[in-house]
Amino acid sequence: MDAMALLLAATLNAGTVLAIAALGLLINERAGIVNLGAEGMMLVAAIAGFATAVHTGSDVLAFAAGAGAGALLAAAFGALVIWLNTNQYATGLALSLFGAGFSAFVGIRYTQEKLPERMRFEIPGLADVPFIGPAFFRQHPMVYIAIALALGLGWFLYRSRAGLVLRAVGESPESAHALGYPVRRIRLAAVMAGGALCGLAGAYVSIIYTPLWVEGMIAGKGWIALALTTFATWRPARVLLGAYLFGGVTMLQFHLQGQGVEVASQLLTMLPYLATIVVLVLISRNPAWIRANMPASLGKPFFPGS
Amino acid sequence: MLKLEARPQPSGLMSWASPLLALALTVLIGIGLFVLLGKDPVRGLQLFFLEPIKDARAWAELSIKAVPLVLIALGLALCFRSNVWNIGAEGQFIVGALAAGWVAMQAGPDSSRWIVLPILLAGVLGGMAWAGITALLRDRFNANEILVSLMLVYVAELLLGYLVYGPWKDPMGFNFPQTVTFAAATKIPRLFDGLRANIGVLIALGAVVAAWLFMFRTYAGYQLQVGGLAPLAARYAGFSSRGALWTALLISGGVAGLAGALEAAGPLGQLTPHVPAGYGFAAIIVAFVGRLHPGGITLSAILMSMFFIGGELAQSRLGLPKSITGVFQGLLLFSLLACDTLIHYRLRWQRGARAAAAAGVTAQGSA
Amino acid sequence: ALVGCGKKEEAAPTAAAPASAPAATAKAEPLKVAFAYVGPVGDAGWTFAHDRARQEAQKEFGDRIVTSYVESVPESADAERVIRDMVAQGNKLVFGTTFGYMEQMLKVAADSPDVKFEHATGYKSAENLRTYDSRTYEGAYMAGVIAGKMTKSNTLGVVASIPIPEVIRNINAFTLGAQSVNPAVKTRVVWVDKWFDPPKEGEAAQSLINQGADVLMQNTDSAAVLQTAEKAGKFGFGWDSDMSKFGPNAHLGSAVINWAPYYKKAIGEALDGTWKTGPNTWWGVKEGAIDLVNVSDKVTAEAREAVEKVKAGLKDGSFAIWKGPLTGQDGKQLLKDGETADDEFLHKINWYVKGVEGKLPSAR
Amino acid sequence: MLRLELVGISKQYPAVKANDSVTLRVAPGQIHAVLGENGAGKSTLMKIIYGAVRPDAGEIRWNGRPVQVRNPHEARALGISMVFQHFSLFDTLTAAENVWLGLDKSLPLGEVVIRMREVAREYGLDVDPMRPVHSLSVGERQRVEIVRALMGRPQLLILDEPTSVLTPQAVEKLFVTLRQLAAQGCSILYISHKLDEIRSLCHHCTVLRGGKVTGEVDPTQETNASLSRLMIGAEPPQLRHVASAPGDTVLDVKGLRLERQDVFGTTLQDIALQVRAGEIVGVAGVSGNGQQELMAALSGEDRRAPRGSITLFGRDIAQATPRRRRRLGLHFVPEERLGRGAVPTLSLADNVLLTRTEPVGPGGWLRTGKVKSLAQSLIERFNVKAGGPHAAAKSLSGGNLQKFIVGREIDARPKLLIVSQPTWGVDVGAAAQIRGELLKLRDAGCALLVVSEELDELFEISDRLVVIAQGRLSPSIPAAQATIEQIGAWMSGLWPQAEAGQPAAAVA
Ligand SMILES: Nc1ncnc2c1ncn2[C@@H]1O[C@H](COP(=O)(O)OP(=O)(O)OP(=O)(O)O)[C@@H](O)[C@H]1O
Ligand SMILES: Nc1ncnc2c1ncn2[C@@H]1O[C@H](COP(=O)(O)OP(=O)(O)OP(=O)(O)O)[C@@H](O)[C@H]1O
Ligand SMILES: [Mg+2]
Ligand SMILES: [Mg+2]
Repeated sequence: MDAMALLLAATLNAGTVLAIAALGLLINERAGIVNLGAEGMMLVAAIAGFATAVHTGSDVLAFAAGAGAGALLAAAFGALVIWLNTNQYATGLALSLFGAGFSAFVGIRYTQEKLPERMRFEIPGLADVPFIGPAFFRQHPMVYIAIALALGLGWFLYRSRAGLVLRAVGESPESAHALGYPVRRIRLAAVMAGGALCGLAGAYVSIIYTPLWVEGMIAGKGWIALALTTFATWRPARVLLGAYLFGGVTMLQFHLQGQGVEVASQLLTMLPYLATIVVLVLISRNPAWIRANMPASLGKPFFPGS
Repeated sequence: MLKLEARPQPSGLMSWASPLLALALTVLIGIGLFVLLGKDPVRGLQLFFLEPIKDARAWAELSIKAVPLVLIALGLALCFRSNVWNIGAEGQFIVGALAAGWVAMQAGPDSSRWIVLPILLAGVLGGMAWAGITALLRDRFNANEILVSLMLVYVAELLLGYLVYGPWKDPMGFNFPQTVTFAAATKIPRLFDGLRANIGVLIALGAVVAAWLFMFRTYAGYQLQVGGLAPLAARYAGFSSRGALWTALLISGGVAGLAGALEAAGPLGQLTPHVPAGYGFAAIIVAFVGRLHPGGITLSAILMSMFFIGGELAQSRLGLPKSITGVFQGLLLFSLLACDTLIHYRLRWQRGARAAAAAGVTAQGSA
Repeated sequence: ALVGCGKKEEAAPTAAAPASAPAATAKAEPLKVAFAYVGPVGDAGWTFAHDRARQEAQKEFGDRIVTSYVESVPESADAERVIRDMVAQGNKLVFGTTFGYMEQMLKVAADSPDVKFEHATGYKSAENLRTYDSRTYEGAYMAGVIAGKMTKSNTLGVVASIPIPEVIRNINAFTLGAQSVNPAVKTRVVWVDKWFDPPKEGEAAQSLINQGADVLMQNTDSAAVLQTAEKAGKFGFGWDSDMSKFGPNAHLGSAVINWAPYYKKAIGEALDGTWKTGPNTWWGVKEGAIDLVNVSDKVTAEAREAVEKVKAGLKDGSFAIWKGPLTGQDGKQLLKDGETADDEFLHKINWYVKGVEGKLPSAR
Repeated sequence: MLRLELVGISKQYPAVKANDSVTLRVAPGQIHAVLGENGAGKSTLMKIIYGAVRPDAGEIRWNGRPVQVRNPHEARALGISMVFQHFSLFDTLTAAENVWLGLDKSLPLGEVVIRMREVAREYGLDVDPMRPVHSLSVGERQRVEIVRALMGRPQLLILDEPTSVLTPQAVEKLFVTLRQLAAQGCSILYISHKLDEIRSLCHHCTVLRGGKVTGEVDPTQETNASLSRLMIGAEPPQLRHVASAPGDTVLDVKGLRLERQDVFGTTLQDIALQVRAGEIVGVAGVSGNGQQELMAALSGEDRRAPRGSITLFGRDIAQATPRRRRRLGLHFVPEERLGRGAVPTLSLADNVLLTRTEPVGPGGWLRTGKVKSLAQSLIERFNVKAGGPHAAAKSLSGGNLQKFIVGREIDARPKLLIVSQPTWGVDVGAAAQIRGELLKLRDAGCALLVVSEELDELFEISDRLVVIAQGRLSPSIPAAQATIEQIGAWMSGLWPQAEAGQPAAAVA
C-alpha cells in the first residue's frame, strides 16, 4: 500500500512539469498561436533557473529567472510570428533548435555545479495521514501551484472578460481586430505568458525535479506538453488530467521493471509515447469534438487590415 | 522610426538576397560570439567556411553529412508544400536503416554486389511503412501528424534499441548492443578510392533533379501543392487530399528510409543504438532554409554540413563548445525567417510627430 | 542568459591547448595525443574521469606531449570523421574512450599504420590498436559491502544503463558484496537504456525507493540517483568520480576509476617507442585504477573494516570476488566450490546472481 | 450643427489611394448613403470614422468639435457604432458573449443579457442571448451585430452592406428599425450597391469613385441610371435577353437527400431539379439554407449523394469525382474566389490548371508554354485587368479575378455550368459583363444553374426560378411569371406544395 502511495506521489511530481508547460501552451493556443519551440524555451529556462539558483541560492529567484527567460524567448518568437507573420511551425522549430544549442552553450560552466541543499516540503498534519499523506501532501509547492494554475486558468477562460477576449482572439482575430481589440498585443501577451509558464516548468526540472544542469535535460517533455493540449481539447482541467496520466505511465514503467516484469525495458519505455498516440487517435477520431473546442484560427497567420 | 510597409508585388530581388542577408547576419553574430569568447574570429570563420571545403577529402566528408540531409529535406519539402507536417523524419530514417540492416544481415560472404539494391529498397520500404503509420492515423482518425510522427521517432529509437540489445544482437559481441558487421558485399560502393564519399552523392543529385521535375513539371506535383496552399481549391478541383497526404508522407518516408539505408550500409556497416544522428531534425531547417526548393535545399544542406563539421573543428582547434553549432543553425533559420519578411514588405523611414503618435501601430506595418 | 555568456571567457574549456609549445627548448617535436570523449567533460562521471587522467598525464610528461580532446563525439558515423581528423592533425596516439567507437577506430587504424590507437572497453584489436578497461566491478563490490551493512529494508536498488557484461557484472558484484555481510539482501534493478539521462535516472531511482530500496547504486554517469536518494533520505554512492557534494547526507562513498596510471603507461610507451599491441589491459584496485573513496562517517567502523579487508585482499591477490560456490538467480550453480572465474568467464557474463530480482533483459 | 463632418480625408495604400480628400457631412437623424463601385474606398472611409484605420490627412469633426479617433474604443466612447461588411462575430461564443465583447464598460455578463433583451424589444430585433452564434441563421447573426451596435445608444450607426444576405422581407424589417432609429435622432451611414434600396431608404447620398467624391445627391430624386452614371461614369450595358429555346434535359436531380456533414451545416431533403440545354435556372434563397451543400453535391466536392440521385445526360454522376464530372461537361464556379476558385498565391497560369487539363501531356507531364498561353488568352478574351499570366491570383481585384474564373470555366465549353454567386461583391460594370457572358453561353446551348442571393440578378438572367429554404427545394416557376414578393415569401419556406406539417417559420 505504501508503494502505491509513493507511486502516486511520484506521478504527481512527474506530471507537474508537463502540466505547467502544457497550461502555458494552452494559453498560447487559445490565442491562436502554436509554439513548437516549447522544448527550446524549457531548456533555456532550465539553465537560467539553475544558474540563478547557483548564484543566489534562492529558488524563488530561480523560478523567476526561468519564467523570465521563457517569456523573453517567447517574445522573440512572438515578434517574428505575430508581426512579421513568419510560419509558426518553422519559427517554433527554429526556436527549439536554437534553445537546445544556446542552453548547452551557456550551460557548460554549470555542468559540475550543485545546488544548495533542497528543502523538504510537507503540509503539517495532513502529511502524516496514512496513505493520503505520503501520496499527496509531501510535495513541492509547485505541485499545488500547478493544480491552482489549472483551476485558475479554467476560471479565467470561462468566467472572466479578459479570458473571453483571449478566446475571441483565438477564434477570429479578424473580428476581434474589427471590434478594436489590439489583437497582436493580446497575442504577444498570451505567447509570453505561455513562454513564462514553459519557463517555470523548465526551471522546475533543473532546480527541483533533477537538481542538476545537463545538456538537453528536458528530454522531450516540451513536445509531450504540446501533445497534451490537443489531448485535452484545450481544456485546463483535462490538461492536468493528461499530465498526470502521462506522468503515471512513465513512473509505472519503472515500477514494473523493478517488480521484475518480463518485458524488455525498451518496450516498456515506449509506453508513454504509444499512449500519447493512442489517446490522440481516440480524441481526434471525433472531428466534431475537436472542432467545437479548437481555437479556429490556430496556426493561421493574421494580417490586420489597418 | 522604421516602418514596415507592404510591397505591392513581392520583391524578386529580395527573394534572392534574403538568404544571403540571413547568412551575413548569422556570420556577423558569429563574429561577435567569437570575439566575446576571446577567440580569433578570422580563424573561427575559416574553420566554419573554409576548412570543410578545402580539399577533396573535406568535400568527401562533407558529402557524408550532406547526402542524408538533402534526401530527407527533399521529402520534407514535398510534405510541407502539401501542408503535411511530417516532423518525424528521424524515425523514418531509423526504420529505413533497420529494414536495410535486416537485409544486409541476410547476406553472407558469397553474396553478390547486387545485394546493395535490395538493401536500399528495403530502406525505402521501411521508411515508407513508418511514415505510413502517420498517414493512416491522420487519414482514418484525423490524428495530428506533427505529434504522431514525433512520438514515432521515440518509438523508432526504442525499437532500434530493443532489436540491437535483444534479438539482433551480435552473438559474438560480448552482449554489446550491436549487430554483426555486415558482409563486405553489402557495402555501399564508394565513388573514389580512399575517400568516404559513396554513390549516395549520385542518388541525392538524382533525387534533387527528380524532385524539381516532380514539383514543377508534373500534374501530380502540382496537385500536391494546391492541396497544401488551398485545401478547398484542391477539393473543388477534385484533387484528392487523402491522396496528397499519402503521397507526401510515403515519398518523404521513403527518401528518409533511403537515407537511413545509405547510412547503415555505408559509413556505419552495422546497426548500433547510434544510428540516429539527428539528420531528421536538421533536415527540417535545411528544407526551410532551402525555401522548400530542391536547388535551395542542396545549397542549404551543404551549408548546414559545414556548420556541423565546422563545429567539430572549432571544438578541437579552438576549444569552443560543440553546442555552438546548434546556436548557429538556430540563428540562421531565425534570421532567414525574419529576412524573408523583406520579400513582401519594405522598410521605410518615417519621421515626425505623426510617426511618434503612430508608434503603437508602427511595428504592425500596414499589411 | 547573456551574463552567463559574458562570463564564459574564464570558463571556456582550456584543455585543447594550442600547439604553441616552447619552441627553442624542445629538442624533438612533442608527441601529439588526442582523446575522443563521448560526453561533455564537465559532468562528474565517465568523461570527467578520463579528462582528469589526461590532465595528469599532461602534467607528468610536460612539454614532451601535447594533448587535445573533442568532447561529445557521437558513437555514430561522425566518430570516424573526428578520429580521422585527429590523425590528419598529426596526432600519433589517439584514445577513444567509449565502446561505441570500436568499428570506426578499426577503420581509421587500418588506414593509418603509423598512428597508435587506444580503445577503452572494446574487444577488437589490430596491429596499431589495443584495448584497455577497468575492473569497475571491484568498486561495485566494495560499495555492496557497505550497502549490505547500511540497509534496513534489506532491499538495494540499482539504476542500470545498458545490459552489457560490464554493467551486469557490476550489479552482480554489488549484490555479492552486500551478501558477503548480509545474506538476506535482495537487489532490484531498473534499466534506463541510457548512459546519461539525469531526469530519467532520477525517476528510476525514485521508483526504486518507492519499492522499498534504501541504498542505491547506479551504473549511469550522473549524480541524479544520489541526489534522489538525498531528497528521499536514503543512501547512495558516487560512480566513476567522487560525487559526495551532490548528496552530502546520502553519500556513502564513491567508486572511482583512475585512468591516469594506464594513460601514463601508454603515453610513455609511445614516447620511448616500446608501444605495441596486445591483449586487453584490465586494471583494478591492484594497479590503482579502482578505488572506493570518501567513505562517509555514517558508515560503521565494522563496515569500513570489511571494505579495507577486501581492498587489501584485491591488492595482494589474496581475495577473489568471483569464487565458487556461485549460484545464479535461477539456482543454477555457476562456479563450483573453490573454483575462481577467469577473465573469459567475466567477459561473457550474462546472468544475475541469486538475490538479484527481475529478469535480465538481454538473457533471451 | 452637423453630427459628423469629414474634411479632406486621405488615405494612401501602397498600391492605391483609397481615399482622396474626401469630404462628407452627416446631419443628426439623417440616413446617409455612401455609394460607389468595388474598391471606391467606401469601407476604408467607414473604418477611418470608426477608428479602425488611420487617415494620412484630413480632419474629423464630431458634433462640431475636431476629434481624433484613434481606435474603435474611442469611436464607441464618442457614440459611433459600426456593423461590418463581413460579420465580426465569434462562432463558438454565445450571442450575449459576442455582444459583451463589443461593449467597453465592464458590465457583468448577466446585465448584458438583460440589456440585450431590452434593446431587442425596443427595436423588434429578437435574438436569444444564450445561443451560440454558430447555431444562428444569417439573419439572426446580423441582428446580433445590430443589437451589439445599438447597445451603446449610438448617435451614429455605420452599416456596411448590411442587406446582401437578407430576404426582401428581412430587408423591409431592417428598414423599419433604421427609420425608427433615425426618427430618434440617430444618424446612419448606409453603404450598399443596391440602388433601389438607397433610393427608398436614404435621405442623402455621397458617391465615391476611385477614392474621390464625385457627387452628392438626394437619392429619392434620382433614377438607377443616373446613380449608376455617377458611380461608374456610364450606364451599365443593357442585357439582351431573348426568350430561350430549351432543349433536352441535361441535369436531372431527384430524391437527393444528404445528411449534414458539419454541425453548422444544413441537411438536404428530397431535392428534385431539372436543367435543360439552353436555359438558365436560378436558385434563390437566403444563404445558409442549403445552397453550399447542394453545390457541393452537384460539383462532386461532396460525393455522398445516393446513387442515381444526380444524372447528367442520363448518366449517374452522384458519386463521380469533380474531375470526372468535368470530363462529362459539368463545370462549376464556386462562390469563394480566393482559396476555392483560385489558389491565392499561385499565378493565374498555374490557376488555369485547377480545372483545365488541356496542357497536361501524357504521363502527367506539364507543358508550361501551353499553360501560359491558355492563361494569356483567357486574360484577353475576358478583359481581365492583371499583370499577365504570372500575376498571383491574390493580386487581382475581386471583380477581375471573378472574370478570370468564370472565363476559365466558360472557355472550357461546358455542357452544364453551375455558378454560385456570379457577381458577389463585384461592381456594376464587371457584373454586367459576367451576366452577359452567361447569357451568351445559354444562347449557345449550354445548360446553366445559377445560385444567387440577389433576386434582381436572378430575375435578370434566369428563365426559370427555384427557391431553396431549410434544405428543401421549391418547384420551379418561369421567371417571367414570378414576382419579387412571391419569391420572397417562398424564401421563408412557404411555397404552395410544401407539406402542411412544414413549419411556416420565417428563416431570417
Ligand atoms: N462554458 C463554461 N462556462 C463557464 N464556466 C465553465 C465553462 N466550462 C468550464 N467552466 C468552468 O471552468 C473551470 C475549469 O474548466 P475546464 O474546462 O478546465 O473543466 P473540465 O473539467 O475540463 O470540463 P468538463 O467537465 O466539461 O470536461 C471549472 O470551474 C468549470 O466549471
Ligand atoms: N489594408 C489594405 N491594404 C492595401 N490596400 C487596401 C487595404 N484595404 C483596402 N485597400 C484598397 O483600397 C481600395 C479601397 O478599398 P475599400 O475596401 O475601401 O473599397 P470599397 O469601396 O469598400 O469596395 P467594396 O464595394 O468591394 O466593399 C481598394 O483598391 C482596396 O484594394
Ligand atoms: Mg468544462
Ligand atoms: Mg467595402
